[in-house]
Amino acid sequence: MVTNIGIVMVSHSKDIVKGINDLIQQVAPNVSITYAGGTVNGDIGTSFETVQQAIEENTCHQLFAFYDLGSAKMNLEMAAELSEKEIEILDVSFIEGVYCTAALFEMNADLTVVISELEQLMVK
Amino acid sequence: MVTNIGIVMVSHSKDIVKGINDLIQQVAPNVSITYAGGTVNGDIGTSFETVQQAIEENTCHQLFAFYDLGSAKMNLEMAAELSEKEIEILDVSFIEGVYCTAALFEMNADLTVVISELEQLMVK
Amino acid sequence: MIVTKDLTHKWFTLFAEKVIQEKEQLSEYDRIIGDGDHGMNMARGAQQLITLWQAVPPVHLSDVFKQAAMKWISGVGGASGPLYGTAFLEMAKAVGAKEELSNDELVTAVKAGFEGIKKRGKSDIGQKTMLDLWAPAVQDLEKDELTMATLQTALTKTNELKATKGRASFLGDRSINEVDPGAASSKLFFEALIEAGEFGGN
Amino acid sequence: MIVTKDLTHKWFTLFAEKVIQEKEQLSEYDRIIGDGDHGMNMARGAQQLITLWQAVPPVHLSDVFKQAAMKWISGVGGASGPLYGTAFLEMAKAVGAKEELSNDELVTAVKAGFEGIKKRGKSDIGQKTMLDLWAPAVQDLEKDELTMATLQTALTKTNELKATKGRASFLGDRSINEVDPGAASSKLFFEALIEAGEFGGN
Ligand SMILES: Nc1ncnc2c1ncn2[C@@H]1O[C@H](COP(=O)(O)OP(=O)(O)O)[C@@H](O)[C@H]1O
Ligand SMILES: Nc1ncnc2c1ncn2[C@@H]1O[C@H](COP(=O)(O)OP(=O)(O)O)[C@@H](O)[C@H]1O
Ligand SMILES: [Mg+2]
Ligand SMILES: [Mg+2]
Ligand SMILES: [Mg+2]
Ligand SMILES: [Mg+2]
Repeated sequence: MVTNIGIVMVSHSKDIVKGINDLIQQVAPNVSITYAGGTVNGDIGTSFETVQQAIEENTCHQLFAFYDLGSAKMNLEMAAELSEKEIEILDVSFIEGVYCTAALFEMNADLTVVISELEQLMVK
Repeated sequence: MVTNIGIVMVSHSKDIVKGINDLIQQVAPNVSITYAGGTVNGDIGTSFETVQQAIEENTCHQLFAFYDLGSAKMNLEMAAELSEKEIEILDVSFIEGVYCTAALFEMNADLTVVISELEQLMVK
Repeated sequence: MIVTKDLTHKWFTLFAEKVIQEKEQLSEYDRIIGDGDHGMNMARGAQQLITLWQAVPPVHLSDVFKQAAMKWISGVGGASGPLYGTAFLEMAKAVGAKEELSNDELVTAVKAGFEGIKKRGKSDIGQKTMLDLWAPAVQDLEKDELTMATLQTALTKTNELKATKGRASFLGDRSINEVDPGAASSKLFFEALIEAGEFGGN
Repeated sequence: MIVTKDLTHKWFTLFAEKVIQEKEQLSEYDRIIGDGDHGMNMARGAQQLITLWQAVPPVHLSDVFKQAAMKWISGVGGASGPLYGTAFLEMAKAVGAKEELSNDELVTAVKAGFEGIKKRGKSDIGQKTMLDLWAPAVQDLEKDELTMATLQTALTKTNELKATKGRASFLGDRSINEVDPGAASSKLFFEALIEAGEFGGN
């Protein structure tokens, strides 16, 4: 059984999140993962709307959210405030944090384990 | 003036490195950045040959090298051993480490500054 | 000074026009200590706001703030989007249903915007951000004035700071003596208020 | 036992065939504690090696190791590529220009491979990796023997370990009682040696 917590990724680049998604689909095919990357036009940047969409499209009510740079976090926070969902924004290294979380969620690991692993990846 | 140290990125995904490159071109257009991502067929994985190519194609002799997951590091190390170039492989968080290094190299910051910043991003 | 919907509309329209006019310069500042997109980001929001108001001008005083907030939040793909967006939203909330603001009420609104940026950015004055323009502007407004000299001095002082928030913080000491793009665009915001309003009166 | 080029060629050919045959199973193990590609990765190198040798069989004893090393290093897109690649390369170096190996020389070569994996992986036995198959195999070979029982026991013991290297280490305790895919493929490597050689003789 897989955890009922989903993963949301927000990046400045559509390619970065697509690539991370490809990477973690291999280790966590059963985890609900959604993402937003780039501006609405596909340029480098973030867009509040696509972040909101990634949050709402995720099939889970509880979400762990990851971002690459600070301005992505601000959009995440705004979207989180406006959403009904329970969203935890994690200030961990982006790729490594998502990868580790996805692998552990797939295994339905204890939340305390996931959190203690993530604590070691706090770099922001 | 920009530093004479180049940046090499190695990822399991061609999209991840393309996206990071787009992101850092904005902050470091004058730094020599090369990258390898995915297997030769474009699948998820790393390829020794493309890593070697990224190293040799970089116009700098001295390189800071970054990777996403451990197996990318092994290919990097092998390629580094076989290369004439001076290559420093950094066990830092991937996107954040590359971003910070590129921004500082663009500014021709002191190497000691770059290294002390990177020390705070050691997560591997 | 009495702040009406028309004055506020003029204020934000002037701001948007200034941003579009200074787009290149703002991006150039950002090229030095950031990623070079601040002008483009801000001009995107500004253009959308102007386009909206050409079609449908704001009806109520709070519409000006709300509509600007929406355009910045959804149209601007950088840190400045959520930051200005939150500021304008907090200003709209402070204004509420009022159709006119006394000077005190204007101060309250601008302060709410300032607090919104702090909250959204987890930042404070002294970190070489837009906040370092907002704080002296609030101080001036509290005395029912706002001068170009204050804004110019604030920007000069901000230049001397070391960035510890946002992208520029990656540069550490290297950010000293460079212009913070967000401070520069906030200067335009308060210049627009000076031009739209009349200070020193009552 | 005397290890000739032909025996070694047979050993590596059997290994490659076994890998291709067990491809699905190896990936299945990896699906549980890794990313599910170990069989595919290994089979890629194996297939390239077989194809090469169908066209041009190895001439010298060291060619077997060298050519296998090259295929693993360049053909296998996972951690197992540089790891087995380095092992085979170190074995080639240990063999040098020799065209026959005594048992002692075989032990030296396999040990060199083992050390190569340790160096490349910055790893050691007890971390639930391929090394936990290589170490008992070396111990057996030192007594001029190598049995299926040893390999089976080694794999069983490896299952009980907690992964602390490679991808599986992300799982911590969850990796316990799962099969490490690299240990499983290394079991095939030594099974192939058993089948190709004759142990207990001299
Ligand atoms: N945490 C923060 N608090 C306050 N202001 C900030 C913060 N982060 C960035 N800024 C402001 O935003 C400006 C950069 O905006 P912009 O270039 O549009 O965004 P980005 O950095 O995402 O490209 C900075 O010059 C600074 O004034
Ligand atoms: N640092 C290491 N030292 C020794 N063996 C390792 C190390 N990292 C991984 N391995 C071995 O490699 C195997 C995984 O190989 P593979 O799936 O092909 O690579 P990847 O993990 O890159 O997908 C593991 O089962 C383990 O036996
Ligand atoms: Mg910018
Ligand atoms: Mg930007
Ligand atoms: Mg694998
Ligand atoms: Mg893999």
